[in-house]
Amino acid sequence: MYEPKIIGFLCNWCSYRGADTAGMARMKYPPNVKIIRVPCSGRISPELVLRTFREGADGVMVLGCHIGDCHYSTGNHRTAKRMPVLKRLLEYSGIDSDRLAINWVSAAEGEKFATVIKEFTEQISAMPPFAETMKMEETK
Amino acid sequence: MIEYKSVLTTCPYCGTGCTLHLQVLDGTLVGTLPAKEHPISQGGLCIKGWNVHAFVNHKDRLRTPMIRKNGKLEEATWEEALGLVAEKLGEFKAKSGPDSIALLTSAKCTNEENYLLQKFGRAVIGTNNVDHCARL
Amino acid sequence: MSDRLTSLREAIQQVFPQVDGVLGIRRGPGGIISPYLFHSEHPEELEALAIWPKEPLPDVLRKIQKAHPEAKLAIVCRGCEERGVVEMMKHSQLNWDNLTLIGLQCTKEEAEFCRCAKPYTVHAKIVVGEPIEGVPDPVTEKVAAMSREEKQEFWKEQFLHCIKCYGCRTICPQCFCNICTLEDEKFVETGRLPMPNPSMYHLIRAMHMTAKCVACRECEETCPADIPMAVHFRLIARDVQEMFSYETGAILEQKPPQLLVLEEGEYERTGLPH
Amino acid sequence: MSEKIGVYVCHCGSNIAGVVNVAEVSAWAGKELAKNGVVIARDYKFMCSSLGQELIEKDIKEHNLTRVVVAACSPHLHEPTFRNACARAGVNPYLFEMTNIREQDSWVTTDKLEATKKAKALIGAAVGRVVYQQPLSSLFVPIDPQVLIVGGGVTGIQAALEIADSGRKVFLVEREPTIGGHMAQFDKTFPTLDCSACILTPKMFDAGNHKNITLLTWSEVEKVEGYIGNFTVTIRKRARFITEDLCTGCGVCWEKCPKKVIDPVFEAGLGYRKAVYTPFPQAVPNYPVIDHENCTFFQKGTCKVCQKFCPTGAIDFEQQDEIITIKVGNIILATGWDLFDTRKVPNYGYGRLANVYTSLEFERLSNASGPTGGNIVLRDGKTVPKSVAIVHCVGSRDQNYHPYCSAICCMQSLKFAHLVEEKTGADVYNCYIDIRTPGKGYEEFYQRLLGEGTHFIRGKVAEITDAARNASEEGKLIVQVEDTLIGKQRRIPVDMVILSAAMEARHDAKEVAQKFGISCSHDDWFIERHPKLDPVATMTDGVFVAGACQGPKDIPASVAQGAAAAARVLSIIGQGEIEIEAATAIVDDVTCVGCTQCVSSCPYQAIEFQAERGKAYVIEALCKGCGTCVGTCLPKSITLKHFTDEQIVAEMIGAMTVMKSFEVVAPVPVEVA
Repeated sequence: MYEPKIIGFLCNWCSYRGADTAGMARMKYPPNVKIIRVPCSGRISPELVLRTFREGADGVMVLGCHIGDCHYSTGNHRTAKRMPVLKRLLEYSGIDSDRLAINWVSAAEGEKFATVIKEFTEQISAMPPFAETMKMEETK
Repeated sequence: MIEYKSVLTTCPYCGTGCTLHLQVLDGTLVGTLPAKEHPISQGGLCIKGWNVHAFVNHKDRLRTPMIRKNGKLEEATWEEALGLVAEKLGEFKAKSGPDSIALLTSAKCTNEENYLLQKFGRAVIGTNNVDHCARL
Repeated sequence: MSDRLTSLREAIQQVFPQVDGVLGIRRGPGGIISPYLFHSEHPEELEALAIWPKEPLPDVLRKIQKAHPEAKLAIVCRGCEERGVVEMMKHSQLNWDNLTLIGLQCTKEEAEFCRCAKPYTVHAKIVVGEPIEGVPDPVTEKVAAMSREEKQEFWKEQFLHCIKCYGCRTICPQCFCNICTLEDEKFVETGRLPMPNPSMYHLIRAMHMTAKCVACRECEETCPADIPMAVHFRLIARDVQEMFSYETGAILEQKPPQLLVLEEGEYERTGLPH
Repeated sequence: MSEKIGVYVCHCGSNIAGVVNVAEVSAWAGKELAKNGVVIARDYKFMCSSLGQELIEKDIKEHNLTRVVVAACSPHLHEPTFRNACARAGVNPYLFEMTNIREQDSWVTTDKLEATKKAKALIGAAVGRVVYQQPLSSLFVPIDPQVLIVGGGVTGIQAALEIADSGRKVFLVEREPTIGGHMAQFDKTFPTLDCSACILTPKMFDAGNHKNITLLTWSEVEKVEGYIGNFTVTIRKRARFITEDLCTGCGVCWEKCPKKVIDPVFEAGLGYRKAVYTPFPQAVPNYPVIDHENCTFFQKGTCKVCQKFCPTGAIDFEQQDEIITIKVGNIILATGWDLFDTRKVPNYGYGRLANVYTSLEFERLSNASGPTGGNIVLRDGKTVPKSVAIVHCVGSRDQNYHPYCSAICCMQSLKFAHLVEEKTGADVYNCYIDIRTPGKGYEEFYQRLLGEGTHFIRGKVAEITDAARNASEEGKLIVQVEDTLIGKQRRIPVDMVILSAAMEARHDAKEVAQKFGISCSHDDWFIERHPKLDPVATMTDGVFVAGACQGPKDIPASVAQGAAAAARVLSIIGQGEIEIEAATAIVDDVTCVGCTQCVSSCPYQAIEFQAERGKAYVIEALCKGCGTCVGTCLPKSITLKHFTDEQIVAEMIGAMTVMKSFEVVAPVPVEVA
C-alpha cells in the first residue's frame, strides 16, 4: 500500500469553492489531493498536466465549473475540448488515462467534491505508483 | 526579383560530414534543411547541424581578432594578432622549450586544416603535443 | 513520373506570367534535390525541376512571404503541403490571397512511402496528375492495436533513441513559433539523454499537433532515430475528427476546434462526465 | 536565495489546531523550507485578528521579509485581509500567498497525522510559488453611477427607490407590462393581515413617478457586456403597440376590445382579461399592452376596435420592438420566483379535480379585486365551501421535488386558514409536516389560529381523490392523510383543497445567470458571494442579487435584501472608482508569432490581432484574467499575471517535493540464514 500523490488543479470560482463548501460541511475525504488554485480550468495547459506527471504525480485532477456555469462564461469549454485529447494521448502513449480526471464541481456541490476526491483517490490507489510504472527517473 | 535558393554544403560541426542545404533568401541565410538524398546523413541532422545557419549572422559572432589590452578585449587586425601569437610562441619556445606548447585543433576545421596544424606543431614548433576536440 | 514532370513544367509555365515566383523542387548541382524558387525570367531552370522526394515547401513559402508580403507566389504542392498551407493561413502565417496553388497528385508508390490517407489536393485550381485513393497506415494501426503495456514499452524503446535534434520540430510546417515550449526548461529538461520517461518532449509536441498535423511525415523522414512520432499525431487527428468534426486542411473557413466553444453534441463525444 | 519569506500558520482557535499540529508545521517550515528562502515561521491563534496581522507587519519590518505565506482558511475569506496587512507593511499585496489548511485540510481530514502532513505539503507549495510571484499594481476604473435593476417586484422597487432617493439614476427593467410582481397578486399579508395592494401600490406609484427612475416594463435584458463600473446592457423593449407619449391610460381600449382571454399571469388562470390590457387597475405604468398572440387584428387581420375608440390615437399596430443600450456601473438582479407546478404531484389531482387550488389561485380568489370580488367560492362560481383542506409543503421538503423548505408556506397557509374561516365560516384542516414560524409576530399568529378553531393535522397528505367510499364522502374531495400524532390514517372529506405550493427558481434562472455571469445552486437559485457575510453580492463584481431569486423568502426579507443590495451599490458608487483585476493576461511582443489562437479562444473578445504588427494584443480593461488564452498559446508568449507557468509549476513542485519526502523507503528484508 502506498500513498498516492495527486495534484488537483481547481478553478477559483466553482471547484475551489466547492472544496470550501465540503470543508464547511465537515465532509471527510482522503488527504492525498493537493489543490492548486487557478482562475479557470481553461488556464490549465496540457503542458502543466504533463509536467505534473513528470514530477511523479500518480494522478492529476482538473476540476472546473459545469459547462454553462463558467465564471468566465466559456473558459471551461476549452478545457472540455483540450483535456479529452490529452487523455487520449496518454492512452496512446501507454499511460492509463484514468490517471487524469476531468470533472465539474460547482460551488454548491461540496458533497460531489468529496465524492469525486474519494473515488479518484481510491482509483489511483488501486494502480501502481506512476513513477514505478514508467520506471521514471527523478527530475533534476 | 525574389531570390531563394538552397546551397549544398557539409555540416561544419563534426567529422561525420552530414550534408545540408543552407537556405538563402535574397542573399541572407534564413535556415537549414537536411539534404534528403545524401548518402551520409540521409535527410537527418543533429541539433547543431539544424542550427548551423544561426551563428553566421549572429550579432555576437566575432568578426575580427581580439587582443586583450589592459584587461579589456579590443578589436585588432589579423597582422597584429598573428604577429602577437608568433612573437609569444617564439618567446615561450625560447624560454621553456617546444614541449611547453600544446596545440588543440577542432572538428570544425577541415581535414586539411587539421593536417596543417599538426604539421605546424611538429615541424615548426617541434612538439608532439597535438590534440583534437573530437577525441575528448 | 516523367509525364507528371512534363505536365508540371507546363503548368508552371502557364502560371509564370501571373506570379513573381513559383516555389518547387529542383535537382541542383551535385544531383541533390532542394527547394527552389523558379522565375519566369529563367524558364530554362525548369529543366532541373524535380518532384520526388518531396521537400518541406510550406515552411519555405512562409519565410519568403514574410520577407515579401506583397509578392504573388505560386507553390507546387501535394495534398499534405496544401493542407500545410491552409493550416498556416488559418494561423495568420500566410496570406492566402497572394498565393496560387499548383496541385501535384501523388502516385501510389509515393503515397505508400508516406502511408498517406489523402495523397491528393482539394483546393488547388491547377492540378497535375490524377488523384488516387489513400493508402493504409500499417504503423499507426499496429500501435493502435497494442495493449497499454505494449504501447508503453514501444514508445519507451522508440524515445530511447531520440537524440533531441529538434529536427521533427524544426522541419514541421506547423511549427512556426518564434520560441518553442520544447525549449522551455520548465517543461522539457535540458541536458538529459536519453530523455527521461515519459518523454515530455514528445508528449508536449503531440499535444501541440492537435488539429494541426497535416500528415506530411516530414518529421519521421528527418528523424535520425527513425521514430514514427506521427503515429501519435494521426491517432489524435482521428479523435479530433470524431469528437469535433475537424480535419486539417479540409475546410478553409473552419477554425481549429480546441479554440472554440462547444458545439451541439460535441460534449457527449468527448467522453467527459456529466 | 535573495527572497526572505515569512510563513504564518493559523490555529483558527481549535478549527485548525485541533487537527493539524500547527506548532510542528511551523517548526518544520522554518527548518525544512529554509533552503527555499523561509527565514521565519510562526504559528498563532488567530492570524486574521488585528494582533495576528500586526505580527506579520512587525516581522516584515524587523526581518525585512520580501514575501509572506499564510496558512489558514480559504483565501476567499481572508486573502484581502492579509494582502492589506502586507501592503501596510510595505510588501506588495501580490507577493503574499495564502494556503487553505482549514476548509481543505483540518475540516476534511480525520487522521491528525495525515492532516499535518497535508498542511506541510500545502505550505511547501505556497512557498514554492510565492518566490516567483511578481508585484502587481491594480488598475482603477471610474464607476458609472447609473444602476440597472432587473425585476420590478417589491424587492426591485425597494432597491430602486433607495438608490433613486440618493440622487442616482436607476433603470428598472420588468418583463411584465407592470411592476409590482407577485405581491400585487396577493390578498392579505401575514402576520398583520394588512392588504397587500394597500402597502404596495404607493411604492409602485413612487417608483413610477420618481425622476431618477426610468421604468422599462414589457422589456427584457438581452445582453450584458463589460465589468463592474462599466457595464453596457442591451435591453429589448417589446412592442406594446401603444404610443406611450399619447396614451393617457383611460382604459377605453380594453373596455371596447372584443377579445376576452384567460389571464395566466396576474389572475393565475382564474380570471379573464382582454387582448389589450393592463394587468390590474393600479398598474404602473398605466399604459396597456396589446397581446400579439390573442389580438384579433394580429391574428386575423381585421378588428382595430381599440384604435377606433382610442381618444388620443395612441394605438400603433406598426410599432416594433426597440433595442435600447444603456451604460450602468452596477446591476441588481431581483427576478423573483415561480410557483411550483402542482401538476407534477399527480396524487394531489391538481388540474384533474376542479376544486383543488394552488396557493396563488387562492390569493386571487380571496382578493377583493380578483375574479370573484373576494368571494371564496368553488369553481362553479357560486358554491361557498363548507370545509377546506390546506396542504402544506407541496413540492417543498420532498426528495422527489425540492428538498428545501420554501419558508413562506406555513405562514401563508395559516393566513389562508384565517381568511377562509373569516369569510366562509368553513371548517379548515391544515395538513402539515412541521409548522415553522420563525419571524417577528409569526408564532403569535399561529397561536391565534390555534385559538380560532382551525384543525391541525400533522402528516403529509398521501392523496386527494374524488373516489368516495361512503355516503359522507360522496361529491367531496377526500384528503387521505396519516395523522402522525395519533397514529391513524384519516380520510377527510372537504369541498375545497388549497395546495401550498413551493417557491421555485424562475424557469429561466440559469439563462439569466449566464447572461449576467453569475452562478446558480442545484435548485437554480442564484448563488450569493457568502451565505452569511455577503448575502446580496455575487462572485461577479458589480452584480448583486436580492429577494426570492436568491432563495425562498417572504416579503420582509425580500424588502430588506432589496435595501441591502441598494446600500452595497451606493457604497460602490460613493467610492467613485474601483480597483479591477490586476491579474490580467499580457502578450510578449518579442515571442508572439501572431498565430491568433488566443484571439479565437478568449471568452471576452479581449484579445485583438494587430495585423500590421502581426501580434496579438490584450485589451486590459476587457480581460477578466481567466487564462484560457495562456492554456491555448503554444509558445507560451501570453502570460497571465499572478498565474504564470513558473508560479504554477513551482507550486506543483513544492507540493510534490514535500509529498515525496514523506515516502518512507521500505526496509529491505534481511534474509536469515
